[in-house]
Amino acid sequence: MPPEQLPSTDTQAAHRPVVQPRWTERLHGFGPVIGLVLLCIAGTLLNGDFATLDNAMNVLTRTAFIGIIAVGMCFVIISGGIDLSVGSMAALIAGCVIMFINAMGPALGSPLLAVVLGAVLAVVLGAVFGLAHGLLITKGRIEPFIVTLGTLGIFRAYLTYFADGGALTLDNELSDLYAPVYYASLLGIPVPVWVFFIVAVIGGLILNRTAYGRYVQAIGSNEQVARYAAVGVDNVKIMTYVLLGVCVGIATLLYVPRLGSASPTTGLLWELEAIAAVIVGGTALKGGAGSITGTVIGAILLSVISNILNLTSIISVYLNAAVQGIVIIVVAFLQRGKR
Amino acid sequence: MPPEQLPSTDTQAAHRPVVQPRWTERLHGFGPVIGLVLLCIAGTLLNGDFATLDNAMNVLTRTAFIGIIAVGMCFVIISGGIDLSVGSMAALIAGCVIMFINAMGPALGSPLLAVVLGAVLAVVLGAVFGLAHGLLITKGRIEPFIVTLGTLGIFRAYLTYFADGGALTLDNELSDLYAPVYYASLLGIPVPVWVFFIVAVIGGLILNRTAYGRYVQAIGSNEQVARYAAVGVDNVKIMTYVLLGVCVGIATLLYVPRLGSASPTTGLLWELEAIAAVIVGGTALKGGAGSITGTVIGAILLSVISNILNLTSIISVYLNAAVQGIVIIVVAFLQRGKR
Amino acid sequence: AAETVNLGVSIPAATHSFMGGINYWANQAKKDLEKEHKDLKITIKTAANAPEQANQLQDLSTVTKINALVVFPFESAALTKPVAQVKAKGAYVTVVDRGLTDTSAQDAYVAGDNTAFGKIPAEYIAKKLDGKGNVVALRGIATTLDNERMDAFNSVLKNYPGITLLDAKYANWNRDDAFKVTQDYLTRFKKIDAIWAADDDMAVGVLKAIEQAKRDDILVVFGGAGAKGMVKTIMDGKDPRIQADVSYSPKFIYDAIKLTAEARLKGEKLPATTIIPSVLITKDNAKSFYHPDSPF
Amino acid sequence: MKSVSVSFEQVRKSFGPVQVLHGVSFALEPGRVYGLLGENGAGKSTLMKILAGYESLTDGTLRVNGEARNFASSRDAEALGIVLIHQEFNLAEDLSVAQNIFLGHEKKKGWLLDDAAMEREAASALAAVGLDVDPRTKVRRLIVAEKQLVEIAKAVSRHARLLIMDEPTATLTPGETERLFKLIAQLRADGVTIVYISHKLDEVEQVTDEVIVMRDGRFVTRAPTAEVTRQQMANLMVGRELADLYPPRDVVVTATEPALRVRDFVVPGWARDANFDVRPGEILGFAGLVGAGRTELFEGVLGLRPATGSVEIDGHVRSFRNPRDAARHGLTYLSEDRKGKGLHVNLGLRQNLTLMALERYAQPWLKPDAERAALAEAVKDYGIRTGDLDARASSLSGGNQQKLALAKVLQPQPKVVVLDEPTRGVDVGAKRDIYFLIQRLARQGLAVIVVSSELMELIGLCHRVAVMRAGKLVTTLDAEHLTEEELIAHATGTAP
Ligand SMILES: Nc1ncnc2c1ncn2[C@@H]1O[C@H](COP(=O)(O)OP(=O)(O)OP(=O)(O)O)[C@@H](O)[C@H]1O
Ligand SMILES: Nc1ncnc2c1ncn2[C@@H]1O[C@H](COP(=O)(O)OP(=O)(O)OP(=O)(O)O)[C@@H](O)[C@H]1O
Ligand SMILES: [Mg+2]
Ligand SMILES: [Mg+2]
Repeated sequence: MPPEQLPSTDTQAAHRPVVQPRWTERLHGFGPVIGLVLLCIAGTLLNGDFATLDNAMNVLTRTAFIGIIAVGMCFVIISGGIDLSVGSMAALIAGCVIMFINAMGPALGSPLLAVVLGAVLAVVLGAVFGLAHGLLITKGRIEPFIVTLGTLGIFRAYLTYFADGGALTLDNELSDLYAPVYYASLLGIPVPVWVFFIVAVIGGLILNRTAYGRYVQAIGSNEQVARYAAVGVDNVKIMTYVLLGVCVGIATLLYVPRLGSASPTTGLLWELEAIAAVIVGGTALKGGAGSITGTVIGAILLSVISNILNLTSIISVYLNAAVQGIVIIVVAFLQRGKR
Repeated sequence: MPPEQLPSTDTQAAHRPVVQPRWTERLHGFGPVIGLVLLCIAGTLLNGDFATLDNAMNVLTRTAFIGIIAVGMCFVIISGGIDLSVGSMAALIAGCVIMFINAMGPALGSPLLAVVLGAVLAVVLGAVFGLAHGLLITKGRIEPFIVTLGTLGIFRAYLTYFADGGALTLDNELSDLYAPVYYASLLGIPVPVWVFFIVAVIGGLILNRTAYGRYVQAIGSNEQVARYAAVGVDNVKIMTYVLLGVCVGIATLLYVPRLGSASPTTGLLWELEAIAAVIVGGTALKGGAGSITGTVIGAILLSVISNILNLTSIISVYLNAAVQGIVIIVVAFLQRGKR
Repeated sequence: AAETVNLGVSIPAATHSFMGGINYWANQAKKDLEKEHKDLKITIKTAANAPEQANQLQDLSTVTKINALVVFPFESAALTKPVAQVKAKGAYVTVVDRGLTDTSAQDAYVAGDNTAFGKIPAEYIAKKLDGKGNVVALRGIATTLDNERMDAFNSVLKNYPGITLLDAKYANWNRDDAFKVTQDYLTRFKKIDAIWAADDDMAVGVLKAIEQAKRDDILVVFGGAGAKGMVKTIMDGKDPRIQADVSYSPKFIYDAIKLTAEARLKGEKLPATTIIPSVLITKDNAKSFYHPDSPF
Repeated sequence: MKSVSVSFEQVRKSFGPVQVLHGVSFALEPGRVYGLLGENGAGKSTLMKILAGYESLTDGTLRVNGEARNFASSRDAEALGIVLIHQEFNLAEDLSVAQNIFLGHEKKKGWLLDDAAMEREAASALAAVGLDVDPRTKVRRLIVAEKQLVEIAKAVSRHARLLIMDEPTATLTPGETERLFKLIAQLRADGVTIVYISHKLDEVEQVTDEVIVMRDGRFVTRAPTAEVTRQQMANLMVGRELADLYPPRDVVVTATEPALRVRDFVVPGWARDANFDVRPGEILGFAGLVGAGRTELFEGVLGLRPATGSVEIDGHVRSFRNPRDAARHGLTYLSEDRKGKGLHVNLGLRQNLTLMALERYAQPWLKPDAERAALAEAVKDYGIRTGDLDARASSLSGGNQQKLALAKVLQPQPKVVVLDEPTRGVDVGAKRDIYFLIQRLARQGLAVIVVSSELMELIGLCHRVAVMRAGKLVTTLDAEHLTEEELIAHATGTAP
C-alpha cells in the first residue's frame, strides 16, 4: 500500500460551508437582544413615557437584585447544577443583617461601622450558605435540586423564627444612613446599577477569561471529561455555589436599604426569576454553555415586561401574569434552535 | 462461516461471576423506603395516633393528588424534561370543570351527566394542555423550563380572571352529588387512594413493560442515540407531557369534590412538591432512569413529614418548614451514591 | 375642582379571596368615581410581592405622574420607604389597612381593625363555650398582620383559664392547607369545642375536614372577614356551628378611594386616621354585610 | 526531559468482582514503538488507563523509570510525561477545539487566560496531525474523524515522553493515518516511547518495533515486529488459527429490483449528485477520504439532515423525516459515532439491543425473558464478551460495544442496512466473524451498504464500491478486480 502518494488532506473539506454555522450561532446569541428591542418598541408605542431616562434607570435599578443573583446562578447552571434556595437565602441574609445592624449600631457607637460590618456579614453569610450547598452536593452526593429545595425551607423557616412571624425592620436612623446605597446615584447612574454592572463584568471575566470559568463550562458539558482532564470537579462545583451565595449576599446588600425590612415573604419566588433570567438569556438548563451577557439581558427583559405591564392597562389586571408568560415563551422562541 | 460455530465465545467471561453491583443497586432503590420506615417510627413515637388506620388513610388520601401528578411528572423527568405548570394547570382545570358543571347541571337537566361530562372535560383539558406543552417544546424547540414557566403564569392568570380574583365554587346540590368521589370508600379504602394506586400501577406498567416506557428512558439517557435508533423522539416526548396532563386532569377530578372550589391559591407550589416527590424517590433530575415505585414512596414520604409535624408541636411552628427541609435532605442522603 | 386628580391605587394581586375582594372593590370605585367626576383619573396596579409593589409605586410616581395615592401595602415595613418617596414627589398618600412603620410617610390612614379581628372571635367563642373547653386555631401566613390578630386572640383567652388553646398552626389563608391541618387536628385531639379558622376561606376547608371525619364535638367554627358565602350561611342559619363572623370587609378600599378622591378634588385633607371598625356579624345584622356581586 | 521506561509486575485489576487483568507483567524500553495487540476485552485499554493514571490497579506493581507508582490522577502521570489518547473520545462538546486541547493545562497571563497563545499552539498541534479546522470551532461541530485528530493533537501538545495511542486510526482514512505515522516516526526520533493499540494489523506491522500480545487479561508473548507476520499476530491474539479474513464473494442476482434506489440526492453543503442502487443480496461499499461526506449523505437519506432527491425502497418512493420513518420501511443505520449516536452507554445491554425492535417484544407488554434470550443469542452470534448480561453498555470494551451496536441495528431485520465503519475497533477474529455474518445476511436477501475507511475491507467484502470525493459521488466500481491503489486514485481525484 503506497499511501505516501496521497495528497490526502488537501482535497478534503474544500466544499464545506464553514461560515454558516458560526453565523447562525452568532445570530442565535442575539435572540434575547432582539426580544428586548422588540419589547422596548412595543413599550414606547404603548406609553410614551416608557422611553424616558428616568424610567430606564428605574427598570435597571430594580433589575439589579435579580440580575446580580442571576449572574451567580449562571455559573451554577452552566456547571450543570441548580439552586432553588436563593430567594429564601436572600431573605434570611437580609434578616440577619438587619438584626446585626440594629444590635451593633448602638453597641459599637458608630452606626456607619455597623452598616459596613453588616455588609461584610451579608457577603460572608452568602458564601457560607453557598459552601454548605456545595459540600452537600459534591461530598454528600445529593441532587442539587433536593439540597436547595431543603434549604429553601430551612432558610425561610429560620427567618420566620427570627422575625417571630412578623418582619424584621431596620431602625430608622440606621436606615437613613444606609439608604444611599440604594437611592444615591453616581454620575447620574444609580448605585445598584453600578453594582450590577460591576458584578456582571467580573462574572463575565471569570466565566470567559479564567481557567476556573473554563472548568465550569467543561464540567457542565461533560463531567467525566473534566475529571479525566484532572479538573478538581468537586472544588469547582463547590465554588459555583459559593459564588452564587456571594452574589445573593451582594444583592441583599442592595435590597436591605430599599425596603428596610425582611419578612417571611421577602424574596419569594426569586429563584424562579433568577433561573428564568439565565435561561431566557440563552443558557441551557442542562448546562455546558451559557453567557453572562445573555443572562443580564434576560434579567432586564423580564423586568421590562412587568414595567410595560405597569405602564399600561390595556387588559384585565388578572391577566398580567398571562401576558408575562406569553412574552417569555415568545422570546425563548425567537432565540431557540440549538439542538 | 455461520456465526454459530464461533469458538470465540468459549473463553469469554467464564471467570466472572457478578453479584455485588446489582445488590448495591437494589439497596440503593430502598433508600426512600428506609426513609419512610424511619419516619413512620419517629411519627409513632411522637404521637400514638400517628399509627392509626384513620390517619394512614388521611395521609394517603391527601397524597393522592400530588402522587398522581408525580407519576406523570416521573415520565417527563425521566425523558429529560420538566413541567413547572402542573399546579396552575390543576387550578385552571378545576376552575373550568366547576364552571362547566355549574352551567351544564341545570342546562342538561341531569346533574349526574353534568358531573360525568365535567370529569371527561378535566381529563381532556389536561391532555390538551399537555399537548400544547409538548408541541412547544419539541416542534417549537423551546426549553421545557421556559415553556412551562410561561404557562404557569398563563394558567393561573386565566383562573384568576375567570374567578374574578375570588373563588369558583361548585353549586351545592351538584357538590353533594360529586362529593363521594373524594369522600367515599371502597372496601374500607378511600376512592382517591384507589385511584392513586391504579394510576401508579398503570404508570409502572407503561414505564417498565411497554416499548413506550423504554423509549422514554432511552431519550432521557441520550436523546441523540435514541433518535438514531429510530425512536420517534418528538412524539414520545409530546406523549410524556400529554400523560402528565392527563394525570393532572385525574388529580383535579379528585380535588374538585374535596372542597368544591378553585381559587387563585389552588395548586400553589404543587409543581415543586411533585418534582420533589419524583426526585426524593430516586429519579435523577437529568433524566434517563427512575422508578414509579420510588415516586409513589417519595410522594407519601413528603406528606408523612407534614402530617407528623401537624400531629406534634415539639418545635416552634415557625420551624416546621426547616424540619421538612432537613428531613428531605436526610432522606436524599440515605439513597444517594449513584455516580 | 381646583385641578384634575390623577389618583394611583396600589394593591396586592388577587391571590386569595380576600384580595379578590380588594381588587373587586378597587375596580368598582374606579368605575363609579370616574363616571361621577370628569376630572378624576384612577390607575390601579396590583403587585404579587413587596418589591414589585415598590416598583409599581415608582412607576406610578415617575411615569404615570400621580398626584394622589391610595396604597394597600403588601407589608408595612417594607413599603414605608417606597411610599415615602411617592409622597416626597408631592402626591397625597392614603394608606389602607397596614400602617407604615413611619407614619410621616402617609397623609391619611384608613384601616380595618385587626385587634378586633382577633378579639371578637375569642370573646364570642369564650361566651359560647361558657368559659370552658378546647380550642384550636389556624393562622394565615406569617406576617405582622397575622401576629396582631393572634396576639389579640390570645390576650382575650388569657382571661378564661378554663379555655385551652390546644395548638395554632399556619394554614396560609388557603383552603387546602386548612383542610389538611384540620384533619390532623382532628386525629390528634379527641375533643375540640371550637375552631378559630381566622379567615372565611380557611373555614371552608375546616368544615369539609370536620364533615369528613364525622365529628360532632365541634360546636363553633369561627372564620373571619365576612366573605359572602359565610355571611349567607349565617343569614340562612344553615349551619349551627357558624352563627357568627367578624367583619373585615375589603370594601374599605372602596371607601378609602372615594374619600381620598373626593377630598382631593375639593382640595381638602382626610383625617389622619380612619378606622373602619370590625364588628361581630350575626344573623341580625348579616344582611348589611352581604354583597352578592363581590367575589368575596 | 528523558525518555520513560515502564514495567508492569503482576498487575491485577478488578471491577467489583469482575477481574479483568490477571497479573500482567512486561516492560517497555524507552524510545521504542510498541504494538499492543489483543482481542476485544483482552484488557489493553484497562492496562493503559492504569499506566496513565485514569484507573488504579488492584494488585501488583507499576514501575516508571524503576520507581513503583500508583498514580492518583492522570495529572500525576502527565507530570512524568505519560499521556494517553483515549479509545473513546474525551472531549467536552460545548468547548472549542483549543479549549479542549488545553483543558486542565490552560495557559495564563496573570489571572486571565491567554487564549491567543492557546489558539496559536493549538493551531500548530492541529497542523502537526493534519487537521485543518479553526481552533475556535466547537467540538460539537466536528465529525468523528476530526474529533479523533483533535484527541491526537491534544496529546501531542502535552509534549509526552510516553505516548499511548488507543486505536487512534479506527476512524481515520489512509491519508490521515499516513500523516499520523510520520508524526510517530518523528516522535520516536525524539526519543518518545509509544504504545500503539490497534486492530489494524497492517498498521501495526508498518509502524511498530515490537509487538506485545495480551489475551484474557494476561500477557501472552512479545516479539520484534519484523519477526512475525500479520497472520501470526492474528493467531496469537485470538489463540487459534484464523482462516481467510474475507468470505468468498457471492454472485448477486442482478435481475432483481434494487432494494434501495437513491437518485439525485443532495445534502446541501455536504453531498451532491448521489445516485446509487443496492439490490437484495448485494454489499455496496462507500469509500472516500475523511470529510468526503459519506456519513452526511446517509444522515440525509435518513432525514437527519435537510436534503433533496428521491429515495425508493423496494420500488416505492419514500421520503424519510427521521430514522423512525426509515426503520419502518426497512432501512436501518449504524452510526460511526458509537458513544454519541450509537449506544446508550448508561443503559443495559438488553435495553440497547432490543431498542430498535421493541415492537417484537411488546405484545403489548414487554417480555424481559424474550429480550434476555435475544441478548444471549446476540452475545453468542456476535461474540460479545461480557461478564454479566445485566451490565451496562459502558462496562464493555470498545470493540464489544461496537459488536453490540451492530447487533442492535440488525435486530429489526431490515431490508437495507447502512453500516458506517462497522468494524471500528473490532479485533481481527471478531472482524472476520462480522464479515461472515454480513455475507450470510446478504445471502438471505439483505441489501448491505458498508461505509468504511478501511479500503481492504471494502475490496474484500463488497460487490461494488462507490467512491465519494468532496461531497460528490464520483464513481461506482466493481470490486472483483479492484486494487487499493485504484480506489485511492478515485478518492483523491488522481485517477486517469
Ligand atoms: N468500568 C468497568 N466495569 C466493569 N467491567 C469493565 C469496566 N471497564 C472495562 N471492563 C471490562 O474489562 C475488560 C477489558 O476491557 P478493555 O477495555 O481493557 O478491553 P480492550 O482490550 O481495550 O478491548 P477493545 O479492543 O475492545 O478495546 C472487558 O471485558 C470489559 O468488559
Ligand atoms: N458540524 C459541522 N460543521 C462544519 N463542518 C462539518 C461539520 N460536520 C462535518 N463537517 C465537515 O463536513 C465534511 C464531510 O464530513 P463527513 O462526515 O460527511 O465525511 P465522511 O466521508 O463521512 O468521513 P468519515 O470517513 O470520517 O466518515 C468534512 O469535511 C467535515 O469536516
Ligand atoms: Mg480498548
Ligand atoms: Mg463518516
